[in-house]
Amino acid sequence: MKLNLNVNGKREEIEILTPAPACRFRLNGSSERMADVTMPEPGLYSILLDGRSYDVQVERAPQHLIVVLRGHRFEIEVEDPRRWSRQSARGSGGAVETVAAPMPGKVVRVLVAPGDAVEPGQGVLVVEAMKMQNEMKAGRAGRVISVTVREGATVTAGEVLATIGEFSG
Amino acid sequence: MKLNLNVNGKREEIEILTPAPACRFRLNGSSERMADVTMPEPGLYSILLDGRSYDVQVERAPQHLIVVLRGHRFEIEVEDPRRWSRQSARGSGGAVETVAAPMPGKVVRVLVAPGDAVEPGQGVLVVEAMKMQNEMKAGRAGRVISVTVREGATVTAGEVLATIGEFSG
Amino acid sequence: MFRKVLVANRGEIAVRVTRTLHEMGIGVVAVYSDVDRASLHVRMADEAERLGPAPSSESYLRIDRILEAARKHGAEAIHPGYGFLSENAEFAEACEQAGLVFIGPSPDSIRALGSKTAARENAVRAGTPVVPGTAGGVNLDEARAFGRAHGYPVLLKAVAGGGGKGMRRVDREAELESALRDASSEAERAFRNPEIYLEKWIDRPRHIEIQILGDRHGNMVHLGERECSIQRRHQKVIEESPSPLIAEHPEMREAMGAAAIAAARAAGYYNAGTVEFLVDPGRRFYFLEVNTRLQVEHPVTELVTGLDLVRLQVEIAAGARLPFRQEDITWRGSALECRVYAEDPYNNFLPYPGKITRLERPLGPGIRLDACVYEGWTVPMEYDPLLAKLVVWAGTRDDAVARMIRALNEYEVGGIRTNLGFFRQIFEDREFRAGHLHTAFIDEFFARPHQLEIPSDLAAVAALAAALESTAHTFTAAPPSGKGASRWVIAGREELLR
Amino acid sequence: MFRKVLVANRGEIAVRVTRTLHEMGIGVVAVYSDVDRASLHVRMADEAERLGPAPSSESYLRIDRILEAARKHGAEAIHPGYGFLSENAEFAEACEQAGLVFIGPSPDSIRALGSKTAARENAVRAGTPVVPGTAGGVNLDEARAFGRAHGYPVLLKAVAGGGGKGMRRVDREAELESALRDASSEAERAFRNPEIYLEKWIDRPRHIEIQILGDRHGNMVHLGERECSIQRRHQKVIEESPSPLIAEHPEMREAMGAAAIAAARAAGYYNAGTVEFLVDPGRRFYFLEVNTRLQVEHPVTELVTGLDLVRLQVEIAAGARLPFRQEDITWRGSALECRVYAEDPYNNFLPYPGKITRLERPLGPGIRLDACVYEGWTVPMEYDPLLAKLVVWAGTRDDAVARMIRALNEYEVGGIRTNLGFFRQIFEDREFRAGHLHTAFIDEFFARPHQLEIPSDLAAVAALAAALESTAHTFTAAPPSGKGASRWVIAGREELLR
Repeated sequence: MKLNLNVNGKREEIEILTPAPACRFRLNGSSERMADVTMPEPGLYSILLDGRSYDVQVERAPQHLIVVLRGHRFEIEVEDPRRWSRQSARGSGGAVETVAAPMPGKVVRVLVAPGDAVEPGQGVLVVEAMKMQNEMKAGRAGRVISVTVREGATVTAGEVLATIGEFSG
Repeated sequence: MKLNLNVNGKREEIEILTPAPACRFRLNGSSERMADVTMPEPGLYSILLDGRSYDVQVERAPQHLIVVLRGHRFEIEVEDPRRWSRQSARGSGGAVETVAAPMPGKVVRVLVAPGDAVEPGQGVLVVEAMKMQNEMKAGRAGRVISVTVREGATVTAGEVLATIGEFSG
Repeated sequence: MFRKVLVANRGEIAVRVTRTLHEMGIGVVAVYSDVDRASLHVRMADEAERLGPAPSSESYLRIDRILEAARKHGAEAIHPGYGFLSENAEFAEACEQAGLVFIGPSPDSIRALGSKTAARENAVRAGTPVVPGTAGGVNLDEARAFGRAHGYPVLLKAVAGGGGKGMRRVDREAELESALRDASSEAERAFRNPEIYLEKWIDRPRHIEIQILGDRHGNMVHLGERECSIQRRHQKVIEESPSPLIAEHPEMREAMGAAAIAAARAAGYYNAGTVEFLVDPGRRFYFLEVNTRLQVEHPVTELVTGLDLVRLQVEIAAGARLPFRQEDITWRGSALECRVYAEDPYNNFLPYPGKITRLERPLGPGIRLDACVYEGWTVPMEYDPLLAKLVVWAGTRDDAVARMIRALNEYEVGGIRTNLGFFRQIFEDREFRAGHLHTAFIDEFFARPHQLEIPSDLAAVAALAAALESTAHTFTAAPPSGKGASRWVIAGREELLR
Repeated sequence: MFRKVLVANRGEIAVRVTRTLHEMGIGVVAVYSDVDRASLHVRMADEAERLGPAPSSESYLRIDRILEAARKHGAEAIHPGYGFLSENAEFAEACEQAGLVFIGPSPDSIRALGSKTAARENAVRAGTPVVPGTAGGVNLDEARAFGRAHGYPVLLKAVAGGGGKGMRRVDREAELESALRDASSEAERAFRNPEIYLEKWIDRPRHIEIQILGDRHGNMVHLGERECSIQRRHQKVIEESPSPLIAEHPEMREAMGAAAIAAARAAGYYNAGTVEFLVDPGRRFYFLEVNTRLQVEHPVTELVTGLDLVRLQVEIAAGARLPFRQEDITWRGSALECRVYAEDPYNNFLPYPGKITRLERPLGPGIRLDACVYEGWTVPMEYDPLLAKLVVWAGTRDDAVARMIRALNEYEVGGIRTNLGFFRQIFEDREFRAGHLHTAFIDEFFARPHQLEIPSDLAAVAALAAALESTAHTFTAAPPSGKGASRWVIAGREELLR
């Protein structure tokens, strides 16, 4: 079975030839390799490859897998037909700047309203978590298109809070 | 809902009046009590009762629940219609002595055969686990009725290995 | 000795205090807010009482509710931990009026030292050198005046402050107004006191503090120093004892210890306390402030001195005399502490609360873990994101650093982001290993180029694990197609994980 | 220093050795049998090699396979841990012939001391008092003769022995034959040497041992004593340092330390070793045997001396000189160790292997946990049932005992039986707290009446938890009625665990 992976932004192709425990696989069409794989706990893989021992932790995030081994963290997207749509749906909003929450928390202050003109670096809103306040600033000059949250709202990391567009004169 | 429990061999009746988190219940028909119950992890209960805090671990064994709190271990059977048959099925074998494995392990030696006469304290078979050998001895004089395992067999704790009956002359 | 003590705190410090109380055979009453009902300090306590909703102002800062809980449960004394009400003189006073022993210094000492400006005056009287600064809280004009008189940068600090809350560095007058406003509102929220004062900025100072301990009979000793120069956002993240600087200049320990005891005595201090100093590149030390409570980083002192500071706090509060004199205190080896936070160090250390889906803890020789987390626990977003303190001891600083790296490699927290990986980088850093520490260390660390190239075999293994995991499970990811999915899962598992 | 070391062992000791090697920056090669593929020592290692099937004779005792693994992985040295091949002179010799450093004493020292009878002769030559016994391995007639000459009880011991394997107390001649047969076959299985010798039985002795450490340049020190009198089935379960007896009679430490060094020097000993003594009620000590390897209970010595014995072993094996002299060794505080076994203490301590369904570990001040278990791991039935060593340190023995009880109360292992609850009883025991220890302590403990009455509120809470759990889940218990069941589960949950 062949899978296309996106490993920390780099595209890789992996082909699994035989299942665990004696797992034969091929990476990016290179020569075949054999790994001894066992799963001591769900989400935890003990992998022996070329005599080396790797304890690998795999965690599922909404868009990708987080793989941690030997203190290194990999974000890996496994490309999956049923995801293509979502893939394309994502991506930059072109000329529109989105102001997203950098962390899970609570919106304590909204400093702008739709239609306001903003300067680069001007405060848009303030998110607080664990007594730590963080002011989201506009990255560009423009006009506020939308503010999608109100004060007191609880937001998750990456959630879009406001959008800023070009001056339409 | 009413349940009959067998707590370390003692019969108790418990009636649950309202569900967690604010759990009202009555024990053995005594006056109603209120417990604040939350389940931090599966099989783990944090219970506040009369202002006291109890961290309770519940584990499922084939025949009963093992409940551990504050270092005390309770074996609790919850009586359940669908179990009655099994209940009655168990129990002592009357005049017949059963020799059961005291621990999970491996049968390394069988010292008697069906039909053999045995003295009290005579070795019947030897079970080994973790390099530790344990000789099962006959508790009474009699004749070996059956030996249900052979050398090399892996046995679980409590498994019947042999039975000894009265001399039938 | 007390039969029952209420711990007026949460998180790792409530757990740590509970442990010593249990070892002393003292019953423990925990208090909790709604989001802490299933938190470890409640689960470990003998008794527990709800304070109120999540916000501190409605729970852990509610003096009335805490005293009511103590009365209801028959507690004889209250341990305040750190933060929350631990340095609140009104609380200490209210405890004593309610007939409860406050495990800490007297309300008067807290007043004399708790306010940074009052503490400065006290230190000056005691003959301890201080950093130039304003006499007290200032308005914008006074701030401007100070800046013009002493030049920039200046440092804004909360009069009632601690832990970097309400602290701001200001590099030019233009930034003064907004910085003052933000610092003031942050101070208001954190300490319910908006007052801000100014200090001259000392460049690349070391933060070195002295642990003091006094009984109610006039005896006082110091337990040596802790160096806490590794800070982010004015908050300590790595602490150690001994200080690498003082290890090279042992005479400084006596000098700073004597200065610390003098400043504390001048305020009639007793119980455990910490006198903080800044040390400039010329090794001159300046009084900074006094923390009139147990310090987050107290374990490094416990590991090198072999003492249990919480036990001593409780015994002192119960009226005992110090069981030793200064000459009985000895220091062995080297201890390091990492403050493990739920935060993303590669995104400005922003907090990252959430549910802990997986937990692997470091164990073995020389490791101490003071934590409040367990698998399945959700880190509340309402409080400080400190998850655990990872502390190691070894015979030498080099061995302690090696041990800390080993421990960090064994430590995994899944489901949220933490600063564990960042700590690994710091301990590998040549400057850190050389003991060249100062409070701007982390900023300069990030300024240096760090290309961590990942061994290609790791990438290959990661890809393999991801492929196996996704093939075994992805089909469950799609919520709707439930039934069919589960069959796929089993198929996938059987195929790839026989 | 070595770049790569193979650890020829499994379980907690392989994990413990791996930790220090990692701290030293040395690559670790693990070896494993089929049932240990997912064991922690393999998961933690940098490299790993399969030895063979589960039985030790086909895996951890296979000298050829281990040397092959070392060659294949380019290891420069081998750490044998304890047990298995650690006291096998042929193995040490084979390592050196293969150009690998054996981290331990020379093959000649192992021969001179590994055999208990040779060790006795050596001790006699060194002027160390010994317990009366046979000159070497005996047959039944010789055994009978010794019994008649010295009277009963007598003690049977494996010539190649250790850890109580092949050891039997015999109270009368009638039992001699079967005891000799069982002991001999047990010794054969454990050490591949069936030889058994006899010793006079000393009543209610203390077991006190001296840790020694020597380099290859003729320097040797002792690191004080460990008392290991609390034993079941001739196997230590609780160890401590200092010994409560020697704490009262400090002069004994010097005397026993000198005797230990004399016996070891007489055998040209180097690296770490332990000289075991019996101490009779009159405080006379008798040489028992020498363990020519790291001891299970070495952590208590590490905690009071502040040394890392594994690091020192490796450095000595690499040719280093001892970094200290006898007068540099200091002892601080008190350390206790519990050997946590998968066994049922209330059923003759019979082993109880199985799958670990749940694990709560003790943490916080003064706790050290050397373990090889994790949640989801299945304890194999083929090996020693040691799961973990729980070690605590505190300033005094009383505080250490209180800390150990606290730690035991935090420790839960679900899915199997362990001796944790039994340890709680021992540490609560007045005799133990008074330090009245001897090797028959546990037998006499069980002889004393213990009615632990359970507080009624605990029973009520247990009943409530059981009711909630069963109502939430019982319906899943019945395997066949799958579909319908799950609906019931949800119903039950919703009803009782909203």
